[in-house]
Order: sequence, then structure tokens, then C-alpha cells
Amino acid sequence: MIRESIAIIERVRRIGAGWQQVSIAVEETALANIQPGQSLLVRTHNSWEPYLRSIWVPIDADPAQNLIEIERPDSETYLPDVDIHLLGPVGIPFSLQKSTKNLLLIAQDFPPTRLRFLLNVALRSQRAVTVVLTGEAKKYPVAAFPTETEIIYSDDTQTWPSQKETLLWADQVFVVAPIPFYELYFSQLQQVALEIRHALPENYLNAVYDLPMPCGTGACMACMVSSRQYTCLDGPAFDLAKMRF
Amino acid sequence: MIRESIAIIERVRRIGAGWQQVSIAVEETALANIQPGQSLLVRTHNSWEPYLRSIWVPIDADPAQNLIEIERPDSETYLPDVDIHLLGPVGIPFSLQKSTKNLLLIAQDFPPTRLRFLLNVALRSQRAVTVVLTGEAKKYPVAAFPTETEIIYSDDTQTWPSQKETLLWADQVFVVAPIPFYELYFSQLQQVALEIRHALPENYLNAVYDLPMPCGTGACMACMVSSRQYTCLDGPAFDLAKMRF
Amino acid sequence: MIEITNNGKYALTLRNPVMIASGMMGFDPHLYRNLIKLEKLGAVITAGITYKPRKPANGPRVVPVTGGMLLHTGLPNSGINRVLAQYQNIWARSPIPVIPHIVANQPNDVARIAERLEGLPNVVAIELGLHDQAQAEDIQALIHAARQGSQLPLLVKLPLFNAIHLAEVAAEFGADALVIAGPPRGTERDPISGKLVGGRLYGTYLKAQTLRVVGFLAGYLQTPIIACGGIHSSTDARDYLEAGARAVQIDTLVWVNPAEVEVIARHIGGEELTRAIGALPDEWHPGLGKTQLMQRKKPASSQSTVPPPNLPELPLDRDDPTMPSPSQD
Amino acid sequence: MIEITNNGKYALTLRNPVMIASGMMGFDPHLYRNLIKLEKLGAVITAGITYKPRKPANGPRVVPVTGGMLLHTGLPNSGINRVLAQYQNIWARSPIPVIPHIVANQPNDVARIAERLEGLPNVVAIELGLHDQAQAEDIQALIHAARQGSQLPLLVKLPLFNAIHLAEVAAEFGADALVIAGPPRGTERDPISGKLVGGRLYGTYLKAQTLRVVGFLAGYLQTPIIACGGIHSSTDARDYLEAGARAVQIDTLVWVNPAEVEVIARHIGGEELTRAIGALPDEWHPGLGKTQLMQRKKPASSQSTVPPPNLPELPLDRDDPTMPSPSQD
Ligand SMILES: Cc1cc2nc3c(=O)[nH]c(=O)nc-3n(C[C@H](O)[C@H](O)[C@H](O)COP(=O)(O)OP(=O)(O)OC[C@H]3O[C@@H](n4cnc5c(N)ncnc54)[C@H](O)[C@@H]3O)c2cc1C
Ligand SMILES: Cc1cc2nc3c(=O)[nH]c(=O)nc-3n(C[C@H](O)[C@H](O)[C@H](O)COP(=O)(O)OP(=O)(O)OC[C@H]3O[C@@H](n4cnc5c(N)ncnc54)[C@H](O)[C@@H]3O)c2cc1C
Ligand SMILES: Cc1cc2nc3c(=O)[nH]c(=O)nc-3n(C[C@H](O)[C@H](O)[C@H](O)COP(=O)(O)O)c2cc1C
Ligand SMILES: Cc1cc2nc3c(=O)[nH]c(=O)nc-3n(C[C@H](O)[C@H](O)[C@H](O)COP(=O)(O)O)c2cc1C
Ligand code: FES
Ligand code: FES
Repeated sequence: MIRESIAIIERVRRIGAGWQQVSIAVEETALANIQPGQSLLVRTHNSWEPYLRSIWVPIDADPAQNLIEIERPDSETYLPDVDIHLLGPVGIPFSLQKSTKNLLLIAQDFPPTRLRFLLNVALRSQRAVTVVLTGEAKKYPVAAFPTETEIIYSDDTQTWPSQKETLLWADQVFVVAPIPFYELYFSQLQQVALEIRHALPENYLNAVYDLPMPCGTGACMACMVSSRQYTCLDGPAFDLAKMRF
Repeated sequence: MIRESIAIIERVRRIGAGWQQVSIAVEETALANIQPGQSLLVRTHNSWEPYLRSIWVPIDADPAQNLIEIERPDSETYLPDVDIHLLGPVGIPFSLQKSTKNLLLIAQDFPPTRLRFLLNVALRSQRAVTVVLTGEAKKYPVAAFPTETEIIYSDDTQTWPSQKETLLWADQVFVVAPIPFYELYFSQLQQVALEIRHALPENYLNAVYDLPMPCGTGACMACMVSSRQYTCLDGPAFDLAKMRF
Repeated sequence: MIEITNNGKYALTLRNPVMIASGMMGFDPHLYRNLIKLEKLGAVITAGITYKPRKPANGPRVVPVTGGMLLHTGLPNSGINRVLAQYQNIWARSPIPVIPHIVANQPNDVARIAERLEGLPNVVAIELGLHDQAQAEDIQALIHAARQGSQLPLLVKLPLFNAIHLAEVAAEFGADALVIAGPPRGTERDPISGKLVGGRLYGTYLKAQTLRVVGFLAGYLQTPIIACGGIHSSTDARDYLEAGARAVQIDTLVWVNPAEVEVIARHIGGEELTRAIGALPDEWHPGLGKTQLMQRKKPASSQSTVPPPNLPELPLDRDDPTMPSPSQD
Repeated sequence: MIEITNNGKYALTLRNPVMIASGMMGFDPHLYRNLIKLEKLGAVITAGITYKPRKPANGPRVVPVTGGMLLHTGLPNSGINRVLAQYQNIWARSPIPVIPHIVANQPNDVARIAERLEGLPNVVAIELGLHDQAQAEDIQALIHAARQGSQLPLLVKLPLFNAIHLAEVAAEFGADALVIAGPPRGTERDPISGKLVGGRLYGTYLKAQTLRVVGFLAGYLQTPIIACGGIHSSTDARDYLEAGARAVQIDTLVWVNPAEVEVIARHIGGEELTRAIGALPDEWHPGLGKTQLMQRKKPASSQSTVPPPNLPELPLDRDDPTMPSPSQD
């Protein structure tokens, strides 16, 4: 249930390659129970510019401490002890199936930030996780990943070595892609997956949309991915078994 | 001659009571030769909001080091090593007469920032300086003043103990006052001065205007103090001998 | 209770002169129930309703602009029949009155929609949204159609850019109140696709433009004016009332800063009296969280904003700057 | 050389399609000589000239608004005779052509001013600034008056809010180019005096509103359009050209960020070709100081903005969002 609240920046840490991690302390344990897939709409200063909130994507959370870990570009300046205004959680959690033993996370030409929380949760519940990084995603500082993570780099932005094998190995796949090209990337992946499996199982191939979300409540309709589906209410992950491009 | 240039913040120091001092390193020695009375129009970040530059008032300058010392409210955040964009110098220097031995600086219900550079210059050239602080000005952290400064506090916002004596003692007077009331304060002081002297000598009683200055070049006409005089071109000090209210 | 329209056959009174404008609440006033206490407000206007269903604009787009945004949605809705089937009961249970917004295109459609709205529980008025190209003749036909279909008080929302041209006409043809104004259109480059996008402009700068028009119209119109555009603070809302508006509508602020909407309703509704300038800081903030409350208790390092006790009176202005005789400066 | 007007009796060509709009340079193009290299631009428009002298508005006022400001000056000038006595020689020596701006109030005055401007060295055209309430009849009389007085090419500047209503009329009556548009009026509360202040609105948000009108008019008018309003970057200027404008005017940017004016003139004048989206960062900045140049030489910690080499083509849009069929979303 989306709420408004105030959090305090507790710690700021640069992790390199243009990224920093910001720990925020939230008021409500309910909010600290935020799940992989959900995000926050944030206003960091008391001004009308920028008018639209930024989307903050948690990469981990600690409900015991009421802490949420956020990843932001290090070009932005954050100082400990500063208030920030949150609206959230926005979106529904990724559906990581109980039966999933092998999880494939694909950051296709786009930073893997939106997959990191899921990566942590999956490893903590003893799944095997492989992360694919292509194009822009290869710049990401992988030292920040838990050591158990298997990482595949590719020279290409659209495919990667042993693409079909990894897709066969995985019980579930989550993929992110850059905004102007996401439909292209998602449909290509859908094609490849359909070539190696007769039909796509439900919840198998999940496209994670990273669209602008001005309101987060289904009011402004700026985040629609189809004529009935909203990133903010029904996403950010959509099952590629059901999408048409 | 007004120019555009870039400076770097060298040091930030809190002096208490809501104020901080920011040292900036400028590119041009010409700019570091800025004089008491002149100010800078500053844009601190690469954004169109706020649209108008802030007015930065130097409280000291060191041309040998290309450094200028600025005083700002400590509610603003400045970090060393950050670029700032300057337009300036704006305005003409205060005319501190060679013959002036006794200088009276009056901060009437308004922070004395605009007088501090003059205070330093006058003390360095061996004049006696008395500073009057009334109303709001009494909150100013006077520990920041050089120790030779004589300070008079008042309980009132409009007058101060031995007002006439100090005005008689002084060879030159500079006064600042808060925006909505400056005409009132300036005209009252003009009255008092006229009571104790037959006519006001030229350059004796100087009103220092602190009006918004959007352009700094006489183009926008937002800073006019009379139908022909601009704060940015002809000020910020105007001789109260010639002003009519 | 506040009289939003003049007394007469079609009179509308509300508990509070602050309403939610057409748009942000969609058709469900409960959409923001965790963000805003609706019962603090006067009424909520629904999103635009058409006779037939309308799909959202293909690839709906938002383009940020300084202090605002350009938004293009397409006025999607499932048509009057399905809207009523889905929301009529929700409206009935809403803690504040509901005012459906009719997209005023075809007089026929308007009459048919108005008819369906007549007599619904908790529906206290109709808002008619005029399109940008509407001319005097169109307005007459559209208002006439709405009147034919229903006995509800009729608010007519005019587009900003021709509000001054059309206000008198709309008042003459029977609008019970004028909503000034629908936001202006603009074109901006979408940073994502690199393309030029057309849409309406929302944001803080709407206020100055709209306030001008509201003040201008309030100077000579008898019909009450409900001001709408760029309200982001109690001061903004007060400025409109001071310029002659009877009530205000707020839209984008609902999601840009929801807590502020309640603050405005409280101030403007008369529960709190503060001056626009030199007021003491208001300690009552519905969005004030525990962490911030804790911080409030720390000794403040910043200076007090309380004015010094012996502050002289503001000097009187020798000529009123809001009334410049020359018209082009 | 760029043809600013259509070929014919009153043709205007300039070296660069970027001009300084009426206002910021006052009457002296040298006012900003340390901030902008004028010779990079196409022309400079003077501040408004009236027949008789005009004083500045009493207590000129500026009210900051998000991303802009409201400004009220009063169109002060010392009248055509004294303006010419004082500035005629300065105009003659200006490195770029000068276009005097006539405040179009009385046809008589306009004719007399235009006469005085005829044949002055380096004066290449006249700009006629229409007032907000000008109607079709007024425009005819004013344009006629200007034509009577002089053979110079005639630019007519229309106020934003009725530009669409009046553009065709102005073109028909003989404007050689239309300047779209004079900024809209607004009312805001002055934070200093606490009073409501009326004035014109300037700032970044002007662009989206003006671009819409420019695109709309360029779609059917034969008369060339010079776009003016909210240009703060080369992208803004390019957007206007792409929407159909022949040239652009820039005003407040001159003091908000003077260095950028030169950058825009350089890009739009064709000295530099960069794409609006995905362009390589432009290293040529006239305002780039020594300190920043030093910093540039440090290894950059931020990510490169160069697009990855094997970037696929942008997918084509299935329907063009700038052309929404419904008119009210
Ligand atoms: C046919 C017509 C169409 C117009 N269309 C538009 C339009 O679409 N958009 C637009 O912006 N303007 C529009 N205007 C208004 C125009 O731009 C001028 O603002 C208006 O005519 C008044 O200008 P003025 O300088 O003569 O009067 P002013 O003296 O500046 O003001 C006139 C009136 O505006 C109101 N007003 C003044 N100051 C304030 C204030 N501080 N707060 C609230 N109200 C105040 C008062 O009612 C005042 O009497 C239109 C005018 C006409 C005649
Ligand atoms: C009499 C009249 C007066 C008007 N006065 C005003 C006014 O004062 N202010 C105002 O904002 N609007 C004004 N409009 C315009 C109106 O608000 C609509 O924007 C306009 O009628 C087009 O709307 P539309 O949705 O029908 O067309 P759209 O399809 O949205 O656009 C119509 C035209 O606008 C231009 N256009 C569209 N997209 C772009 C783009 N991306 N870049 C550049 N140009 C583009 C094209 O020429 C296009 O054909 C007026 C319209 C009329 C008929
Ligand atoms: C998402 C959204 C949808 C809107 N839909 C409508 C509408 O259907 N009809 C209408 O007249 N105005 C509509 N509006 C405009 C608002 O009612 C209001 O006029 C505008 O937002 C200006 O007010 P504000 O500055 O308080 O947001 C919409 C606004 C938004 C943000
Ligand atoms: C100080 C100032 C004075 C102006 N004077 C005039 C004027 O006399 N006549 C006129 O038509 N426009 C005048 N303008 C408006 C500008 O010419 C221009 O239309 C407006 O600033 C919008 O362009 P911009 O966004 O590039 O600033 C003035 C603007 C400013 C800032
Ligand atoms: S973000 Fe507004 S509808 Fe999804
Ligand atoms: S600041 Fe613009 S004229 Fe002085």
C-alpha cells in the first residue's frame, strides 16, 4: 500500500564506476519490508525542481534495522543526516518461485541495479544465480556482487556466449534493458526463448520495465506498457509469455 | 568591467549564528582585485532553477592568492572543489575618502555582511572604526570582526545609544537596512544627520542598497533606486545628501 | 458551508472551498486514501468521461520541464456506462461529494452523459470541460445540452489561452461557476526518444499565468470563479481567493506533494489562520513523520523567523504595481 | 547568408539566424561586450522605442518563479528623438545589424518613428511590437503606418496568448516575418513587499508553450516565423527550426547564462553540427575558464556519454505522438 513518509540518509559509500550506495533509515518497518522489484518515488530537497520524483531502486533491505540500501549514480550528492521524502512502495514484488533453483539475471546494455536485490535474496535462499552483463552493463563494478555470483560478460549488446544453454539451465529469468530499445531487446529474447522451448512457461521469462513513473498510483498513465497495464501498479516485471510486440 | 568566469570553492568555514564563510579561488587577478561595495552574481549549479543568480558579497579578498572571501547563510550547502559561475564585479566601490579617520558602519536591523570588507580595508589603513548593530544585526557573530573594532549594540531597531555623538564623531558613515523598510530607515537617518549638521557633506552619509539584481548590467531595470539610478551600475552606495524620500 | 455558486435554482455548497481537480484521482476517490485524508477537502472531480470508451494515447508520454512537466495521456476512460457500473457505488460511499467531469465534444453525448448522472447519490454537480477550439456557438450548444440532461449545478472549465475570450459567453449561457483554467498546451522534446511531443503543461509556473486571468475576470464577472492551475502552497491558494476566486481546485500537487494538499485545505478552510507574509511557522503538517518530529526536538541551529517586536509598518506604495497603466512592459 | 524574410521588395538576410531579442541589450549593443561576442550573432533588436519618452514603472519589480521570473519594467525609453541622438552612432558602429523595436500603440506615432529610422546606417529592419489587446483592425492600421514611414523589412511581434488568432491577419496586412511571441503576462506575489505584482513571465517554461504555437502556425503560414521564447540551449533553438521557424531570438539567456548565447549561435549558424540526441559532448565553450580547462584534463570519474558502437536503430513510432487526434488530453 503506497504511503508517504520521511527517511534519513544514514551512510553514503562509493562503489566505483560511477555508482554510490546510500543507506536510508525509514520510519515504518512495513516499508523496510520492501521486496525485490518494488521501488520508491523520492524527493530529496524542498524545491519544486525537479518536479517529478526520482525512482529509487533498493538493492537490499534490513527490516530489523529499518534500513534500505539504494544504488544511485555518484554524480548526485548525498549527505548523511539529511531528510528525504518517499512515496512507496511502488509496484509489486518479483515473483521468485519456490521451485526455482537456477536463476538467470540479464542486464542487457543497462545497469543491473534493478536485479541486485533479487540477486541477494536468491543467494540467501540458496539458489544458484548467474548474471549476464552486456554492453553498458559491463561497466558495472561487479566487486559489489556477492562472491557466489557467476558472471557472464558478452562482447555484443544483444546476445552472449552460450545464450541458449543459460536460458535452458535457468528455471526463471529476469531481464533489464535500456529505455529507447527495451521493446527490441525484450522481443529478441522472447524469440530466442521460444526457439528453445515449445511454449514459455508462466513466470519463466520476466521483462523488468524501467519507465518514468511520475505518480506511482495509476493516475497519470505515463508508465503504461500496454493499453491496460501500468508499470507502477502491475509491474515492474511483466511475463514475456504474455507480451506481444 | 563585468565579466563571466568560473571559480572554485577552496574552503568552507562556519562562523556561527547561521553564517558560513566560503573562500573562492578566481581565475583572474583583475577579479580578485574586487573592492568593498562590489559584488558578484553567482550561479552555483548547472540548472535553470533558481533562474536568477544569487548576489554574493565579498567580505575580503587576497589578490596575491586570487582568493575572495564570501559570507553566506549556513543553511546553504557548499563543498570544496566545486565550480561556481560568476558574473562580476557588479557595482562601483564604496568611496572611502583618504581624509576619513573615523568610520561609522551601521547595520540597522540587517546583517552587516555588506560592510565587512570595508571594515577590514579601513582597519588595515589605520582608521578608527565603530560598528553599530541594531535589531536583527545583533545576532551577527561579532567574534568574526577584527579585535580593533568598536561595537555598539542597541535595544531599538531605529536608534542606538549616543546616536548623535557617533554621527558627529564619524567622518564617513555607511548604513545597511532591511529591504521592506530601507527607505524608512535611510530617511530617518538622513533626518537625524540633518539635525546635527547644517547640510550633509558629500560622501558623508552613504546608504547601501541591497535590492534584487537580476542582470547586473542595467538591462532589466529591476534594481532602480530612483528614476535614473541603478543599484547595479551606480550603487550599491548612494549619497544620502542627494536622495529624496 | 461555502457557497460555490451564486444562490438560485442550481446552487452548490461545499464544506471546504478546496477540491481535487479532474485528473489525478481518476474515477476512484479512494486512489490516494493513504496519502490524503479526503474528508478534509470539499469535493473531488472525476477524470474526464466520454460517451463511448476511449483508449489511452499510444505510448503515453511525460517530458520533464523546469518546475513542471508536459503530459500526454489521451483522456482514456471506459465510457459513461462502464464508468458508472464500476464506480457509481464507490462515489456513493466517498467521504466527500463527487463531481463528474464531462468531456464536452458533441452536444448529443453531453446530454446523454448528463442524464445518466442525474440523481446519483453523492453526485452534487457536473463539470463540463471545454476543448481548446471551442467557439461561442459551441459553448452555447454544449451548456444547453448539459442543462437538458440534468438539474445539477454546472461548472464550466475553460482552457487557459482563451478563457478571457469565452468566460462572458459561458456565464451568459448559464454556467453556474467557471473553472479557470484548463492548462495550456505545449510541445517539448522527449529526452528518451528524442522526438517532439505535444501535450498539456503542468507545473508551478501555471499559477502566475492563471492568477492573472482569474484576477482579470473576477474584476467584472458576476459568475463565481473556481481557480485551478499551479497551486502548490496555501499562499498560492490564498492568492487566488484574494484575486476574487470563490474556491480552488488542485491536481498535480496531489502526487507531487500529497501532504501539502491537506495543509492547503486546512488553511483555506479556515481551520488555521496565518498571514501570507511574516507568519509564524505552522507546526501542523499531516506528512510530518516520526523521524522529522524527533529532529524538530533537537535545538535548531538556524535563525528564528519570528519578526522582531518593534518592526515598523510597511511603507505604503505610492502607486499600485498591479495596475500598470501602460500595457506592454 | 540566411534569408530571414521571403524574397521580394522588403528582403532581410543575415549572417546568422540567431538574434538578440528586444529587451536585454537596451539600446546599446555594446552593453554585453565582455560577455558575448556580438559578431557571432545575426542581429540585435533594440529595447522598445516610443514617440514620447517613457519613465520606468514606479518601483520596478522582479518576482522569482520556478525556473523563471516575473518582471515589470514599464518599457522606459527616452523617446525616438533622444534615443537616436544618443545611440544612432553606436548602432552604426555595431559589429552586427541593428533592428529597432517600435512599441506599436498609436499608428501616428509608429509612422513618425519609422520615418526617423529610414536610411540609418546598419539599421536593416524594423520590429513592430503589438500590444496584448491589439485586434485585427489595430494591426492593419499599425502595419500600414510602419510601411508609410519606411521601406525597411518589417518584423511583427505578436503576444503569445493571441498569436494564433492574429498571425494570419498580420501576415495578410504585410508583415515580412512574424516574431512568435511576446511573453505572456502573469501575476505573482512579491516575496519582499507581500503584494501581488503583475508583469510578463520569463523563463524556461516559455519554450514549450511557444514551440507549440510556432509549430502550429508554421504548418500553414507562408510568412516566415522568427521564434522567440525560452531558448536556453542549442536544442531549444533547433527544436524551433525543426518546427518550422526560419530564425530565433534570444533574450533573458543573455544574462542568465551569457556564454550559452554564443554556443547557440555557433551551433545554429552551422559552424558546428551536432545531433540533438546522442551527440558527442561539445568541447567548444566560450565561457570555459582556465580552472575548468584544468579540471577537464584530470581523468574523468564519470561515465562516458559516447553511445556504445553496436547500438540498434531507434524503433519507429507506430503513431506520431505530436499529432494526437483527440484535442483535450
Ligand atoms: C480580448 C482579450 C483577451 C485576452 N486574453 C488573454 C489571455 O488569453 N491571456 C492573458 O494572459 N491575458 C489576456 N488578456 C489580458 C491582457 O493580456 C492584459 O493583461 C489585460 O488586458 C490587462 O492589461 P492591462 O495592463 O491593461 O491591465 P492591468 O491594469 O495590468 O490589469 C487589468 C486587470 O487585471 C487584474 N489584475 C491586475 N493585477 C492583478 C493582480 N495582482 N492579481 C489579480 N488580478 C489582477 C485586475 O482585474 C485588473 O483590473 C486579454 C485581454 C483582452 C482584452
Ligand atoms: C482559433 C484558435 C486559437 C488558438 N489559440 C491558441 C493559443 O493561444 N495558445 C495555444 O497554446 N494554442 C492555441 N490554439 C491551439 C489549440 O490549443 C490546439 O493546440 C490546436 O488547435 C491543435 O490541437 P489539436 O490537438 O487539434 O492538433 P495537434 O494534432 O495536437 O497539433 C496541430 C498542429 O500543431 C503543430 N504541432 C503538433 N505537434 C507539434 C510539434 N511537436 N512541434 C511543433 N508543432 C507541432 C502542427 O502544425 C500540427 O499540425 C488555438 C487554436 C485555434 C483553432
Ligand atoms: C493526469 C491528469 C489528467 C487530467 N485530466 C483532465 C481531464 O480529463 N479534464 C480536464 O479538464 N483536466 C484534466 N487535467 C487537468 C487538471 O484538472 C488541472 O486543470 C491541471 O492539472 C492544473 O491544475 P494543477 O496545477 O493543480 O495540477 C488532468 C491533469 C492531470 C495531471
Ligand atoms: C528586460 C526585458 C525587456 C524587454 N523589453 C521588451 C520590449 O520592449 N518589447 C518586446 O516586444 N519584448 C520585450 N521583452 C521580451 C523579449 O523580447 C522576449 O520576447 C522574451 O524575453 C522571451 O524570450 P526569452 O525567453 O529568450 O527571454 C523584454 C524582455 C526583458 C527581459
Ligand atoms: S506512474 Fe502514473 S500511472 Fe503509473
Ligand atoms: S540588475 Fe538589472 S538593471 Fe540593475
